[in-house]
Amino acid sequence: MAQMNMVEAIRSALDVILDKDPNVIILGEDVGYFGGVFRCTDGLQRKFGEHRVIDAPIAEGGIIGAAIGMGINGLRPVAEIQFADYIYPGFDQIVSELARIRYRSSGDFFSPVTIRTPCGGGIRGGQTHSQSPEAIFAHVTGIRSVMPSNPYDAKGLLISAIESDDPVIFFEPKRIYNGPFDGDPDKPAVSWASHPKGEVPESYYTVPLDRAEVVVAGDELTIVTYGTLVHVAKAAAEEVGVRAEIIDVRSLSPLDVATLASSVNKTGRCLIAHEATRFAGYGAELAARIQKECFYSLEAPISRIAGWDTPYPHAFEWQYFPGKKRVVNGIRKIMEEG
Amino acid sequence: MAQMNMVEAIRSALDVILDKDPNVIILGEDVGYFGGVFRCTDGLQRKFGEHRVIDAPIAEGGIIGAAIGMGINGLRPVAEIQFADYIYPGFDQIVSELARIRYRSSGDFFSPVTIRTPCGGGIRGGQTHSQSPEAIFAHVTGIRSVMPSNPYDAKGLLISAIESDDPVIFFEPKRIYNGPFDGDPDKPAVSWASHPKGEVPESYYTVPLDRAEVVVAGDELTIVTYGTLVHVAKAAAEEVGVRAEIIDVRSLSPLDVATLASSVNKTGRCLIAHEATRFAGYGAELAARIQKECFYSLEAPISRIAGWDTPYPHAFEWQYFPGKKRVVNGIRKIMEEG
Amino acid sequence: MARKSRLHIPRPSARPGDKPDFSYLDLAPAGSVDKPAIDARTRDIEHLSSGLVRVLDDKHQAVGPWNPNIDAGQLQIALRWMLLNRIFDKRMWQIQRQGRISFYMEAFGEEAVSVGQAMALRPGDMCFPSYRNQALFMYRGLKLVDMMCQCLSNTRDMCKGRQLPVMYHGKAANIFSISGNLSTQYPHAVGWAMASAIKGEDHIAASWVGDGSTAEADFHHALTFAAVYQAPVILNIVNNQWAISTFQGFAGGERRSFASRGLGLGIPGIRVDGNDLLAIYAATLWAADRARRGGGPTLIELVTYRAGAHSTSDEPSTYRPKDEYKSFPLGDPIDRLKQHLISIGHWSDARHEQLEEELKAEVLAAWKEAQQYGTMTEGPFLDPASMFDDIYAATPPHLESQRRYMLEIEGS
Amino acid sequence: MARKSRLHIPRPSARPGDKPDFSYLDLAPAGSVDKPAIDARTRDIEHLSSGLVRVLDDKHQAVGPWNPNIDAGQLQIALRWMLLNRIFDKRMWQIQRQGRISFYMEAFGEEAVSVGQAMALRPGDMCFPSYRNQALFMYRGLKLVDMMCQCLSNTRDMCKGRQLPVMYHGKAANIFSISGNLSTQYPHAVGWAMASAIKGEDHIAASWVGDGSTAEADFHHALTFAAVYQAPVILNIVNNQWAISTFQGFAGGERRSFASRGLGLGIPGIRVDGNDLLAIYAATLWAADRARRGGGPTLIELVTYRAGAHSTSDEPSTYRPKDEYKSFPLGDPIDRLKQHLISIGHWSDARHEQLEEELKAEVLAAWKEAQQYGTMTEGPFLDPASMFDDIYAATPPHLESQRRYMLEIEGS
Ligand SMILES: Cc1ncc(C[n+]2csc(CCOP(=O)(O)OP(=O)(O)O)c2C)c(N)n1
Ligand SMILES: Cc1ncc(C[n+]2csc(CCOP(=O)(O)OP(=O)(O)O)c2C)c(N)n1
Ligand SMILES: [Mg+2]
Ligand SMILES: [Mg+2]
Repeated sequence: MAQMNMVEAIRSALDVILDKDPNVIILGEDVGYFGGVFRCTDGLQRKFGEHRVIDAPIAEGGIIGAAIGMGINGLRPVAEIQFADYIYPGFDQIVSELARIRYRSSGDFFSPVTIRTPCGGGIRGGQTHSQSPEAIFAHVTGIRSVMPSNPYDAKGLLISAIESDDPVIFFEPKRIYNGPFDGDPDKPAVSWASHPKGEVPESYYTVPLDRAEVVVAGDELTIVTYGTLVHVAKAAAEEVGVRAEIIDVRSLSPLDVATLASSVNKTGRCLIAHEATRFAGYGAELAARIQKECFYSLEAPISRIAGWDTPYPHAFEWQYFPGKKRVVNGIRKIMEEG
Repeated sequence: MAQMNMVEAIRSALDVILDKDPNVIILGEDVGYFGGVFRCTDGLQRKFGEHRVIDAPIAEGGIIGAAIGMGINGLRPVAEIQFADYIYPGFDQIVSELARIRYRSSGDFFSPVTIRTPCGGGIRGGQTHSQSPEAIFAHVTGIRSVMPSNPYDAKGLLISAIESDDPVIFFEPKRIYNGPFDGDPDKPAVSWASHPKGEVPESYYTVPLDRAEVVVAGDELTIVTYGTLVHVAKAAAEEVGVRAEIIDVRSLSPLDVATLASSVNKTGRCLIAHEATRFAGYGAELAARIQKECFYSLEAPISRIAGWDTPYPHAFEWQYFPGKKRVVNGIRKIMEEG
Repeated sequence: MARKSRLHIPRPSARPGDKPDFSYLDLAPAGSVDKPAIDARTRDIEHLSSGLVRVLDDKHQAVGPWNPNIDAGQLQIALRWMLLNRIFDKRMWQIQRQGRISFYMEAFGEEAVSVGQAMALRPGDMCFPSYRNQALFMYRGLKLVDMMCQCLSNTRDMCKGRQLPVMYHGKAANIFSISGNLSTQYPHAVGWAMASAIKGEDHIAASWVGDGSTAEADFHHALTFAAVYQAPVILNIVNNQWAISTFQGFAGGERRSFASRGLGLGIPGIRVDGNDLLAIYAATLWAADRARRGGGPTLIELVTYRAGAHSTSDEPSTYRPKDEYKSFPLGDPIDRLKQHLISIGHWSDARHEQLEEELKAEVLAAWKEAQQYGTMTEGPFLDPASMFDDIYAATPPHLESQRRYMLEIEGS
Repeated sequence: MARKSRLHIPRPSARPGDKPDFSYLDLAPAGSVDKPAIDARTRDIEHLSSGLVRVLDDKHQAVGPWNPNIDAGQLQIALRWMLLNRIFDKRMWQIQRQGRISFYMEAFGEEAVSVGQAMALRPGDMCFPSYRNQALFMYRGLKLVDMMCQCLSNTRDMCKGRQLPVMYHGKAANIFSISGNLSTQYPHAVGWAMASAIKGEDHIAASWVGDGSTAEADFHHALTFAAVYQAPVILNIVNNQWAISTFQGFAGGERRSFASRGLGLGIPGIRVDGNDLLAIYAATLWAADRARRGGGPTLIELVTYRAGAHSTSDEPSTYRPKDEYKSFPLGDPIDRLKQHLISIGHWSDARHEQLEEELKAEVLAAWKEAQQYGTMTEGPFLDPASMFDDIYAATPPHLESQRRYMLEIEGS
């Protein structure tokens, strides 16, 4: 086992799979010689050659379109979109093609593309380097959406994603690339070395694509969350001193409803937390589904803590980010209700 | 007052506004000489000239991008996207530009583009001419999303949309262009002449962009719906014989929460119905919000009736479409619960 | 507005009621364009994009450097496929008019494109077609009955009822699934070709879009990626002058040929008489050789005319002169090949008529068989439960439960 | 894989440690390109896209038909703006390194582009810039202090703290708001120009993208719409050889010039020495006249070099030779104009130094003032409640209630 941060874990996953399967290739802006603006592909072109780790023109639609064609020809492309904010030029190829090829050809054709993309704010990126657009992908049937919250899961889920014959959008919460983050920007940075999931095997392993994980067991409240907010939720629950069960959804679509429902049926209270904007966000599906499954166990309305329904402002990053204060407040309110 | 179907009402809205405001122009594929594949712009180029009703290259991204530029230069462009299924190539311009210009320039610039696009199935269009992608637009802050369910609203809402300084995505449920449709494809077609909202003033009027409408008053159950499903819900409620309050959301974003909440607080039961796929669909936001607002009044879990989480199959249109049977079933179940 | 608009609005040369006018088309006599070596530098062959490669002259003789010298037997086969395409289309159109399929699109007037290009490609080459390439499927071995079953969405539909009619695919035939979304197949072809090159194989890819579709983003993506990586791909633009109701000027065709769209990226373009089977075959073979030997992509513009309606939902007489196609200076592709074969003594009107009868019978027989697998109104029907398959490699729980619920409801 | 990949992968001429090699750049002596009439037919001026319009020769003399014969006073002013741009950039870069702004992007080596083009446009013409056009804003009257306040996201920030540093806009200056998303401004410029034509006005639009950004879909959309409607627009490609870590070959620049990208649509292209202020001015004026008189769009490629890092987040020595820019054959734009002015007797090293000192003082004064309106750590601060404004024309109830809740939480 080694200590890895999320960037290293992702790089290790790519390294392992490039080595294992000669059909895996990487395609993206600055991913080759340079190794990616977040260094996730650093060294891979040197190791596997410029025909397997390929620098691409700046055209997200073209990257995804070409990757689809490669997939149809037997390769297993991993496309990097430099920021999730820049995935929209490829939206048509994802929705109209990638997600539909297997269906419309009755399984005769498919293209197992994985799209990796860093998402989320907290790095002073302003409104065009901070978005979390997972909800709009979760609504698209035929693709999987995944977002890990730690190095161990990142590597295992990414290998599963690449090996899956389904297309996967793999969101990487960039705020926690280098360390878990509890939502307080004034605290000194914490490294993954201090976190059990910073222990990552160097070799091949997988984490299943359709299982949420109970990261903290509890019985007074269920907090359903994913990505950076997993860490914020933990800190907030500790601060309040509530015995919260914290669930990391991990695979946003398809969703592991059973794990969520059994927890909420046990605790009777449910708080949902994510960084994306709230209105018609992914938390809406979680709330809608959980109230349906757990109606008779619920002692209080399900609450959502989310980014405000505004763009992500450069100056007000920490007022925008649903940090510990907001989650603490949400927990207190929900514990008082009912 | 005149009898109009929805196509005529939309055309009348465009006619009135082209006449009233010289800055309004129409841009889209086949909208000019030909008058649009659904005839919504028929005759308008003849009347207003080819410099105001403009045929466009087949590039949805270009149409929206150019419309934005026109809007910045003081025009009030109405862009037509031939089918909502083909709006995705323009998604980046909508999300990254249209929705953000006012915000990022602190109000110094804005572009009041209205994007009209026919959505929904039921016309044997198969998986690429039947989609209802409203949820992904509702999630995007900075734009309004609207979907009328009848000719009167269509005209009044469209004029409001065009006059609004906010960008608006205006979804037109094409199954009800020619008549209300209760979800039973075997029944003879019904025309708008038989419907009170088929009465449409020929001159200028508006319907506000932020008000849901109670289309049927009731006290046993609230059905929250929009578009084609408004008519299906009415028929289903009649068939079951339940005193349902039926609410046509109309303006999906921003949402008129008060109208919904006060109804559900009164009835204690809520069924949500839409044609789009369910998972992370617009109904999720409705359910999440209503359970929060009305938790203590709810006697049964909120249910969603929606399109299956599949593409819209050509052969199984009527098994896919959430028709009367499914809504009836949903009503019966929800009335038995609690 | 106070002042007069100065915006340029493209106008077609003729509208309903006007006399057709094709004077805007740059023509050139057969044999007038040279045929460069396949390793010629792009800069030296730019003129191919503004000329017009033609082999069949006005007297139906095959002339000039692009004459592929195919033997008559092969030409008869080509004629047969083109004729089959046309007869198939006419029948399916009729069937749609009778309400027995929901929709149809024909290749009327453009049959030489798919047939000529199919002949020039190898079976291992991968095709990414548009919706007017039905003859590609026929040539590559799809059975008529299977194509009809697709249009019927019946129990033998290769698409299991999921796609509109004509949205075929052929896994064994190496033809990709047709999309309802214009141009999306273009970057797929480039990506496929890139993969072929990465694997060190010598298969190439080919794709087709219409003139109107060149305005879409994916056209640009495909050209850019093809140029950057010198992908072994043939990118075809079928310029049939119309995109539903808008003429090719609305796709930017008023000033330069579509074949020249890639020049700025260093992609050679060839403008070809799209109703001349011999020219199409020769140009495609040239581009295929070039790609196979590492010479990179070629853009081919096929100048033709959409003689029919855009689709069964369209009525072209509302936006263009009714019989405009009869004035099209490049004639009819079937007629031209027929006259050529007659002129070289390998065909006759009688044999043509006989072939027509044979093909009609073949199509009719296929139609009879197809109906046995179900029609829109008569069984056997596809199982609606299959609607939930093939969305993911394995059907996830939420779709299984929706399937169960659907069956329950439908059964009730 | 068994066989060897045959895919072409573009390779820059030099990597770290290698000797810089610009032999790939097609150069041409100053004065060697003719200057056609503005109403010349596109077909007759295609050669402008592969030549290189240069006015300043190796001896710093202004020569040839494109010599705009600007008087020395104006050139001194141009030099002043370029120098201001560079000094401003250096200062802001330093300030970012000190952690006092979050991010910065400089125009180092490309200053002639914005200044030369700004000079050739009229105030009523609308600009749609990229993030390296800061001198456009300066030239059109934005105050340095306001630009700095934007970078500081402080109480006087024109963007109210919403945008990354350098994402300026200028309503009164007729400069559109910069987007983080590459190329999206290109179709806006075309649409704006179309509207100008529709209104019968003679204002034109101009937009800028980098070499790398030409691969994006919006580049294609813009060119297509500009060509179809003959929009009065100047579309500029600033080819500074690099797009973050990838050289211009990854945007398809290995075979043809970027200026030739529009030829296939009939859009004339001019390839211009991007470090030659006089050539830039002359070419832009030519294109502007052409557009204003109804001649339609022009594509201008400005051949220059990104002498600095991509942004403060970048370290170019990891992917290209460290001092590559010193070998760039077109030199440094400021130095070249300076030498020209000296050679014609209207400038001196002493005056240059003096100007530098003046501008440094001006920038420093602006920085001192800017900080008074707040920094990242010191107040006064913008009111976070303003975060909910300007999303819609009027703030809707759900945002008002989120605003209230935010204030409550932040106050707690
Ligand atoms: C993305 C997208 N936009 C619009 C349409 C609607 N549409 C279908 S065919 C067509 C015209 C295409 O014209 P062209 O490319 O010239 O092909 P042709 O029909 O002439 O073969 C249009 C606009 C579509 N299918 N997909
Ligand atoms: C749509 C989009 N994709 C990717 C990026 C990330 N990005 C920012 S600048 C840049 C390079 C642009 O290069 P070029 O167009 O040559 O402009 P230059 O920086 O050289 O001026 C990239 C890839 C982005 N901002 N937007
Ligand atoms: Mg066409
Ligand atoms: Mg660049």
